[in-house]
Amino acid sequence: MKLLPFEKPLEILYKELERRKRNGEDTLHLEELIEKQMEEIYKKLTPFDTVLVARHPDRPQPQDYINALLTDFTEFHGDRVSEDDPALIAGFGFFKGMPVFAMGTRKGHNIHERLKYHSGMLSPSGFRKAARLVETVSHSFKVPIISFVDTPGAMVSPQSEMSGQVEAIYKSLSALLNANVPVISVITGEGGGLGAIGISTGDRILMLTYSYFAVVSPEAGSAILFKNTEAKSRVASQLHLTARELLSLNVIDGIIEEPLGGAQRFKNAVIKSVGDALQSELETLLKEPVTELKKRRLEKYESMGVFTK
Amino acid sequence: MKLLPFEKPLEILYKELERRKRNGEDTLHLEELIEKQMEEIYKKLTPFDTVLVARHPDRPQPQDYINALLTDFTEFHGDRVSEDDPALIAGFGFFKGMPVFAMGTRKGHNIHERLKYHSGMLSPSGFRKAARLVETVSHSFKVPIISFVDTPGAMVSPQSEMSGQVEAIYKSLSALLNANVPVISVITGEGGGLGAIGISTGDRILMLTYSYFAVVSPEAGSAILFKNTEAKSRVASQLHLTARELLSLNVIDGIIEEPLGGAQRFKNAVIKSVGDALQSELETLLKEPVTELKKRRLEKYESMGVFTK
Amino acid sequence: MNIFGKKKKIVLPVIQGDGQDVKVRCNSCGRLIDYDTLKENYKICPYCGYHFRMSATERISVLADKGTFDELGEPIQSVDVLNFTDTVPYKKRLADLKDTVGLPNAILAGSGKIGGIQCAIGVFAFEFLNGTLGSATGEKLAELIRFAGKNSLPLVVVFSSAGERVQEGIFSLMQVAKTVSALNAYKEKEGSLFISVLTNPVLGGVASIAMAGDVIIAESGSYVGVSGPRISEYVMKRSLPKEAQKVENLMKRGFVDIITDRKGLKDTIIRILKFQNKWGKL
Amino acid sequence: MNIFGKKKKIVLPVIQGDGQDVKVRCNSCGRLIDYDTLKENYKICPYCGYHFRMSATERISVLADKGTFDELGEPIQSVDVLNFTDTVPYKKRLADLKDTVGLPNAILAGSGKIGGIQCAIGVFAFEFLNGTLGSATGEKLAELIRFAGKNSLPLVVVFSSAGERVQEGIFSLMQVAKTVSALNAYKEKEGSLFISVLTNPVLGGVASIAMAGDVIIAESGSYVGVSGPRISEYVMKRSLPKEAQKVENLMKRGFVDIITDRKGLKDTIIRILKFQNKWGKL
Ligand SMILES: [Zn+2]
Ligand SMILES: [Zn+2]
Repeated sequence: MKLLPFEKPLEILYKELERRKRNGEDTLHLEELIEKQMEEIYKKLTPFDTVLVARHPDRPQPQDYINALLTDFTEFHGDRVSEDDPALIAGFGFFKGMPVFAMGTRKGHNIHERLKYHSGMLSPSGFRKAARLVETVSHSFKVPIISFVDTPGAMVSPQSEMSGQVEAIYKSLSALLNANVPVISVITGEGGGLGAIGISTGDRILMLTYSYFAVVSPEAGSAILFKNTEAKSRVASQLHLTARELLSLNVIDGIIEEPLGGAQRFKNAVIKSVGDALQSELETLLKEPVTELKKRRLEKYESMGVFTK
Repeated sequence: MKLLPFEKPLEILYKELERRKRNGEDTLHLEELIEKQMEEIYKKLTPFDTVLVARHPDRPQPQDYINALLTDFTEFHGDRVSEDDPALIAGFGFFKGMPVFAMGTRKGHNIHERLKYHSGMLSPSGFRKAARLVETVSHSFKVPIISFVDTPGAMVSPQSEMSGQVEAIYKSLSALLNANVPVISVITGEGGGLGAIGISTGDRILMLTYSYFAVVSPEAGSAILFKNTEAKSRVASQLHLTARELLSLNVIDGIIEEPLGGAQRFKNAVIKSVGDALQSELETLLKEPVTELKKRRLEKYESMGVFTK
Repeated sequence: MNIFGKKKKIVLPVIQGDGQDVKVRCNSCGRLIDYDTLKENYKICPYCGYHFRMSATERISVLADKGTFDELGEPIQSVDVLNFTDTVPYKKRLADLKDTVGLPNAILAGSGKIGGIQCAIGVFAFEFLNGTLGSATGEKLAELIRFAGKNSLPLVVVFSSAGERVQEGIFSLMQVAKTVSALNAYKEKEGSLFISVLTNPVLGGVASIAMAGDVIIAESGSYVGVSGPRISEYVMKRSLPKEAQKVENLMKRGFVDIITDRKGLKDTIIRILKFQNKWGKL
Repeated sequence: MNIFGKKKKIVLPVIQGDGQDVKVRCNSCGRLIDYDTLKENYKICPYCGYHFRMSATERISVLADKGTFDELGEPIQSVDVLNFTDTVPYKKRLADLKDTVGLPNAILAGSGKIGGIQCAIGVFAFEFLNGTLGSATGEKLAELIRFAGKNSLPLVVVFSSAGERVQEGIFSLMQVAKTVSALNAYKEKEGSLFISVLTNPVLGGVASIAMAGDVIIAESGSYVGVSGPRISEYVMKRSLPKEAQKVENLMKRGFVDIITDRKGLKDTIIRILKFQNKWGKL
């Protein structure tokens, strides 16, 4: 497992643990020590540290949640105009026996996958696929929508600009706001800017403990404000991008707790927690008539923001 | 003026007319003779001859009607996903003072224009532009739609197939059927197959005397049925593709008469006739509530066809 | 666009073996296949996976739950309205087809269950003039669509067609408008679900109708597009590379939701039907 | 994405001449232009056609019929909700702007006539933090959209913005959802008409909002896209060719209805408004 910079103190302990295991020595005490140390570290994470955890390549990614939580998952393809964006996985499956539509950014756990999926950055065809399917779900399938988000942001390239990236984001965002079904999104890792809001807008936004959701990445924010990326840590703190801060700002609706150490170390436990959270939210949302749900969804977004008269 | 094969008898007369004009000789009698001869020829046109007239490069084309009949015409561009197809001209203008939306195939009067506009064959982006604008007109502008059709058919190329030609035709056809405004189409020259129906479906289909409207061009029909194009004339007759035949089959709603000799010889007169016909149809259509209009439009199409139980 | 004269490809190349054995030769790998084996194998060549064409009744028998398919309404017969003659009078073609194919037009339409779920089901009959869209076929398809709407049923149509039927001229073309109009009305209803299944080939206006699917499933290796090779060659003055119409490529270009081989088709459709919540409700 | 520090490009490079003459140097051709001439010429360089940036009030004065523009509702002030400090505290930036620009946020919104037709009119103020989308700006835009819907008015918005406002963090991003939600409601109404005007530049979420236009008009030579050059360079690790965001190219790609220079803008908008039949009627 790749250790993050702030996890450095664990390196020597992990090595010792490996040595003892190799030699068949007792490891119980050492494991306890490691756990304690890890808890100490994770209790003191800065916002920028959290960003680094959110980006850890071994964290479960949307496709992992979809595969683990849904049965009979069937992927649907294409935007019906130009392309099938592999960076967006989208389709139907049964969640605890109930049909649902699920979509999520494919990020990739290794360099090969990351190249193939553009590290989870959607192209216009990805947002258009989302928009098309959300409309079909809303009109024809009438099942809840679950969106798993882990993206550094929307794709930026000459090709994506010329193919109408800003327009495609509008389409996807608009379709989600208009959906006549419950929409839950879970930010499992990175929630970067327009790329994230384009596919995460719904009745409930949940975040994992070590995910982030921000108008820009700390590096991009630093680039904008300071013309270099060195202030990224400071910007990360000022952006209020952690789940806890965003919950206290009433921007998100709930936090799915990760154990200290992060989802990259406790994959199955975290996937289970996400499943439990989704089930509980769905039960609540399904009690309400969809018209009421939609009305409150729109009210929520129309009331977002802080200003004075 | 390019003479069509069956106009050959006129050639010598035209030459003599030119000579006399050059020499300042009297031409009155000769002109009368030419007119008579032309009337004789045009009274006996076969369906395939009519196809040839419909294709005459000097006939007024949709862009000519739009420019002549509309004031303040303002072209709108683009399908909002990929391209602006120059083969479809589309926009708003005032027709006899009333705002209308007009679209039409650009065919081109010379080889340079024909290449640029694909001889009036729409690409998927053309049909998508039509669909998008028809929806915008129907929802936002609430003005009548006038569609001028002169196309040998929809574009067929590897590029157009891969860009979803059949899907785009569906979109355009569907949008016209759904339009909450009056829709009149005028087939001014060629009305070829899917390419024509994709943009001509509406409350009224009018045809010029020397236009045609067919499931396939006579040549393509011959290729399909006889594996060569030599039976084109025979197929043209069997297809019942002339305005008069189609009116008697109740497929179209009216004929705009061209003088014997064709629109290529009487441009201004024919353009005026088209304007008069449009005005009269519009006056009728605008008297009815749009819901009633649309209901009857759908009934008309849902009752098309001949079969027995 | 219908392509006659290609009968060899449509009708199975049957080779009579010794006694009652019937064997057919695979169009793709050339091996001899026992006909019963082939039929049990969804008419997929057991050696190379080539998908033989299926008749409409064969399609229904593998798609609808056993004994559940009921044909819809009265039979509607094609008519030679234009008095058309190509190499053979159209009237004679129709009369012959009545005897050989036993269908009144190029679609089999009715209600039936798929995986226990009641559906409106339509299947194009390629064996009837290459599945081309005559007035009777268009009317029957429109009737099916209206039936689906009236009874709040999912609509499943298996397409295979060479496109418009030239012998019915403009009336064939008008069937495209007719069915799209019926589809518009169907699609306006909350909870309507049109599952479009593309098999080899779907061309012309029928392909446009098929692309209206809320969900588009394609049988692997099928070709879908504006027109078949001969007509493309005429229009383009050069041949259209087949790749451009292959569903595997159309999926990359965003036009197909799911590709499956024939064996997986029914299960895929059942799953999609089960993904739907009860009609109009949540 | 807002790009500070580029003030030179935003504020006119004013050169004080002898006496009361004021001259400015053209950003493009470098020639000296009499300021009064420039103003009368829609701030277009009379020598090379370069479009100088206009302030929101200048925009209103050339867009709305004289004396018809009424600002909408109470002024809404931006707030430093995240206690943000970049090179300067955000609080101080806001206080300074109140003095220098005289606007409470980055949009001027109200009702007014254009060519005699009553409209809901919004104009982004690039001079206010590069027209970035803070909470107050988003709320004012949403208020305008709701006002247009309630009063059945066409909605005309002139966009110029560097995108989201980083100093308001997630609240800035949420304004995109807020305004799109308001636009969805507006667009549901029969006869609603949103005319979106793109001027140089429109970036980020504001560009997404702008692309919701039923009609999209662009001022020639403008740039529209996801992010400005600096941020693109950071994300892509290489520069984004400016051509990719040029409206002339975006029109070829199908995303812009009409391109006009600034002088033709008002006439174009008037024509479009007149092309509309009376709201909701035919
Ligand atoms: Zn084989
Ligand atoms: Zn200059």
